[in-house]
Amino acid sequence: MKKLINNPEVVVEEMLEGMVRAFPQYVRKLEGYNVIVRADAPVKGKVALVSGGGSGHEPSHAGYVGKGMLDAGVAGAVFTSPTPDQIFEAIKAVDGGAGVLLIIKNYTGDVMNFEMAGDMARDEGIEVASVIVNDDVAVENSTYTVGRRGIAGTVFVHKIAGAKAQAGGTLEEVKAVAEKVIKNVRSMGMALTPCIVPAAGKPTFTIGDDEMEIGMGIHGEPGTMRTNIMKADEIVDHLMSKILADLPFESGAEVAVMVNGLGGTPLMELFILNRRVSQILDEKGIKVYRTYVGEFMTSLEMAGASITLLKLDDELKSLLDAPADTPAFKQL
Amino acid sequence: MKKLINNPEVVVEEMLEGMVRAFPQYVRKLEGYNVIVRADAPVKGKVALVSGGGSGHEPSHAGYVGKGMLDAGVAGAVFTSPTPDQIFEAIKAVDGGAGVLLIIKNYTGDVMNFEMAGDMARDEGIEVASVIVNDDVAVENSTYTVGRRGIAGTVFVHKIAGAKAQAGGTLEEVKAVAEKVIKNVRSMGMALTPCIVPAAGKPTFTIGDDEMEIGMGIHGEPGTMRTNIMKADEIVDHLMSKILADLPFESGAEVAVMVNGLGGTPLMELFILNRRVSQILDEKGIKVYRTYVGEFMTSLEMAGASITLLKLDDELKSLLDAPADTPAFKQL
Amino acid sequence: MAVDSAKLVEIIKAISEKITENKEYLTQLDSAIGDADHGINMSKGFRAVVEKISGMEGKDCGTILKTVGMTLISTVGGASGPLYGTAFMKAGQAVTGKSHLDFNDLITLMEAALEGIKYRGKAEKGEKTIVDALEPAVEALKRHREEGVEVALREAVEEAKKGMEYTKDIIAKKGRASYLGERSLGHQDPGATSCYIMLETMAAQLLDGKKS
Amino acid sequence: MAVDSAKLVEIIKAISEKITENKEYLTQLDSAIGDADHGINMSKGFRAVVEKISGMEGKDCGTILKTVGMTLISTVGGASGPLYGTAFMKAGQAVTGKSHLDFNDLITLMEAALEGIKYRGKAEKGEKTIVDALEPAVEALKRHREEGVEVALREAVEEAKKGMEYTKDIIAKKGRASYLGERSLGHQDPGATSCYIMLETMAAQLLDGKKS
Ligand SMILES: Nc1ncnc2c1ncn2[C@@H]1O[C@H](COP(=O)(O)OP(=O)(O)O)[C@@H](O)[C@H]1O
Ligand SMILES: Nc1ncnc2c1ncn2[C@@H]1O[C@H](COP(=O)(O)OP(=O)(O)O)[C@@H](O)[C@H]1O
Ligand SMILES: [Mg+2]
Ligand SMILES: [Mg+2]
Ligand SMILES: [Mg+2]
Ligand SMILES: [Mg+2]
Repeated sequence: MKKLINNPEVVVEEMLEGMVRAFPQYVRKLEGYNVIVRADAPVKGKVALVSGGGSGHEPSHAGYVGKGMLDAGVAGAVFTSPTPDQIFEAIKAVDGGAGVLLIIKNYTGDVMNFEMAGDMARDEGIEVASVIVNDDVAVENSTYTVGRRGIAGTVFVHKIAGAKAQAGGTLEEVKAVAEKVIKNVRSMGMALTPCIVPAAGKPTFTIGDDEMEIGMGIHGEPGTMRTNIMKADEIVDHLMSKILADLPFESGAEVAVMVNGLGGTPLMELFILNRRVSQILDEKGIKVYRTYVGEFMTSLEMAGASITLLKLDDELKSLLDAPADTPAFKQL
Repeated sequence: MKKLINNPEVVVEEMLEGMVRAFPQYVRKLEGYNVIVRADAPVKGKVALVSGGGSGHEPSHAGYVGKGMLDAGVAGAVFTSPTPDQIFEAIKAVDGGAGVLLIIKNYTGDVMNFEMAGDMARDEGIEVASVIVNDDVAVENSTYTVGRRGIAGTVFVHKIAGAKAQAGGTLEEVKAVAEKVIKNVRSMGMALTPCIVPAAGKPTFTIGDDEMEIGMGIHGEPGTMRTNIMKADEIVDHLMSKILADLPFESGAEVAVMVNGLGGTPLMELFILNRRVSQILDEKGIKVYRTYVGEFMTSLEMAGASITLLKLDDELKSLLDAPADTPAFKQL
Repeated sequence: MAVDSAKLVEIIKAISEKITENKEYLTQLDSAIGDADHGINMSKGFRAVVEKISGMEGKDCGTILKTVGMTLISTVGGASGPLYGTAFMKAGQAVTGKSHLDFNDLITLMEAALEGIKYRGKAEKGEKTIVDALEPAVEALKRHREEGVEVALREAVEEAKKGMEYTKDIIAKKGRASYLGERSLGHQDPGATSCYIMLETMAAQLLDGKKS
Repeated sequence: MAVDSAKLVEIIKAISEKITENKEYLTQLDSAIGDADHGINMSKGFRAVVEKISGMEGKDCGTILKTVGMTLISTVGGASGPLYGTAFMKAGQAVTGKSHLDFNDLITLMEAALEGIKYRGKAEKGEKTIVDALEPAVEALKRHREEGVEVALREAVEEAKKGMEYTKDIIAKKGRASYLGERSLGHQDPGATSCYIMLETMAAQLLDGKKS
């Protein structure tokens, strides 16, 4: 296991310390909890946004804590949802009297832990609402299952709901726009290599030198299909066909694009992917309003990428355009 | 070779196309050349900044093209300095009448190609100055050699000289402040894994599962020392001892810190490194003015990191604080 | 059968030991259809539990079980933390104030545990979860109530084992493995396995106790 | 010896072929002390050169050599592009307008090439660069001028080879390998090697020509 760490048992704590030491102008840590909050939390009268999940997806979610996005990011153990008490502390620390929105990725563990925390906060009289992000089209939706996973599309929820809250939206309004994003965002990913959870010390799966995994999640969980490695354009064609068909995204639509690296894939390759994404959208008559290329929702050092499309209307466009100032997401 | 590419021969061209398609509000490409310039180039009356080098260091340098930083980034083949004609085209495209500063990393190839381009531009009556960045303390400085390499510290030159130019500085003033940065910036890096140049198809070096390379460059060139893998804190201790001693950085100084990932190392680990960097600076009585953690000057998918310290004075602080708006470096 | 607080603490410690023994195995099962952490999660949780309940031998059984539940909830995270945590919490609530547990209490608390897991996770039998091991066990306890604790426990463990093995033949409908669809077939569910291990350890402890 | 434009083009094509044959070898040498691209750089450059000079048989030798230089400069990049590019440019300038080259012209253009490389790269002999192969060769050509082209070329190739091999025993002071310090010892310089290959190919072509 080749990692720049000291002790697998405390990677999350040491990471958070390193983060707070890097960005004291943006964030602070709640003493005794793995919770990062805005340096100026609680912001009085503003709806507060709390997200989080397992660690290993950096800069998600603590990297998005700041003006125009989240008020708190709760960091669980690597790839493990945080516990309710941690989330509860976050809620208490950021509630500015206007209520708190929990942005939850759709994993059984995350949903249960966040909902328990929400119940605890409601018991204390804090107004709490929640939304569940499920943008991953790799997973077939069926009434018999728990539905889709939440992956990189979550960052668009943070951005847009964050802008709405910053602009003074009520809890109901912020929740409504978050749900609009969730309804209109679709993602799918793939991986070339596994990653190693520090505490486990070995790869989350094994894969041949000429193979790739399609529909990969962000926790090293197997994808929906394993195939021989394909060219970048073929990979994009496949992912885009699933994504486009799902909403569906149709000619005349305007979208925001996110090409997200999973951790081990260099920016050069992400741009090569975006080239094809953009070509396909051109061919389909779908207009690209904004593009984000980089690492937004990672899976430790896994090589691979995901593509996210968000269908925009005027409200979403103006909220997407709003400035944001956080350690990992800045927009002027 | 597990890469998200189509054809090793055209990775640079496809990457640049993907980049321009992602960020048309920021940049455009010079037809027929691997040169990225500001969308609004040339900016009349502003000193123009041109940098570049081999590709594979993304987001360097084209990612820093935009308001408050570079006017052009010239992309050579992977790890190979661009040719003089490409650089010459960049100079012509961005010259706004106030002269052009070339920011060159100290590699024999880069220096020769940029200087030849500078001569070509001067022949056409364009005022051209240049600075050579050599921040890598891993390499012993000696009058008999070509001196030190330029690595991640180059990004601070882009930021600060870019701010000076944006503020209306003359070519002489912009060059002077770039040289002040160069005089006050020191870096050193290490690597856990090699990377694969697409056209070569195999790793730039071989290294044992329990080994790391210290003083690694950003082109897969061997470092100064190979040792058994160490804990993150020990690695930082070693790099910092070299960096601190070199300038030297002394108690009472104020610094900007950059913890730079080489491409394959996840953000989590970079934060763990920054924790120790910041602790050491605290112990030494050196004040951290700003910290940057992320991927700024990479080496394809190499796992590893570099640490950069820049000693600040009031002028450098105010230029560092100035806003910047580029695809890969934004500051509000 | 009569279990006092000291014995209860002993049983929980035994469960903790067994879970830790099986840490690698549970994690390996989770790596096939999940995210390779179930053993890590569970052993982390029970390490904290053992620390918390050491010295609680004086408390009533309800309090001890609730402490186990709260500790699991606040240390494990993921899916198994809230699920097992809620199970122990509900079990504890079902026997609040009792300094001793008899066989009927055992059935009561096991029913409450099952109910807690189903409430929290909204899973039914046949969805490849903890419920597939736990529900048949609780049903067996009830079915064999009249035959006494020994028979009932042996049957319960037997049924839990069958339920656990049956998870190999079904597609996951809940939890992380559900994202795999058909690819979850052929793999045994980690949660059902940890549940079987816990039940088996408890039974062994109780039956040992009986003979002595 | 009398080389016309057609023969000059032929020689350059032969050099291109040899460089391409040695692409892997040169790259491997560069991987030990550089960035593993010298063979790639050189073969890319000479592929472009061959395309550019095909059909230039009618032009004078100076123009052909300058075209080679310009093409290397504008296609190779890195260190070797400007260095070899400048060498060919200077060589071409030294024989501007000539439709044929005799032995004295050869010496003149080789001197100019060496001067060009030294001007561009600021390296001296003994710094583990191209100069270590080229300078001894040019000196040998001059030293053996009176003995005729055949002897002089054989001596020049011999000296270039020795110079190339000597680069194993010295520490790099210029170029990327200089960053390695002592660790550059024991490795043969890629640029000196490509230079030897080019000289040897040229000599073989000229001596072949002589016999025919
Ligand atoms: N809704 C549910 N009801 C009951 N058990 C569940 C449910 N969802 C998941 N599980 C159980 O949780 C186990 C996984 O636990 P664990 O690996 O610790 O959590 P996570 O999936 O968050 O990583 C699964 O094997 C399954 O038995
Ligand atoms: N200053 C110099 N003078 C002469 N030759 C040099 C100089 N610097 C480098 N070289 C030669 O260039 C060779 C490396 O060329 P190449 O690998 O193509 O370029 P780069 O080092 O930019 O990757 C070295 O082996 C050396 O012989
Ligand atoms: Mg988990
Ligand atoms: Mg090179
Ligand atoms: Mg799991
Ligand atoms: Mg080289």
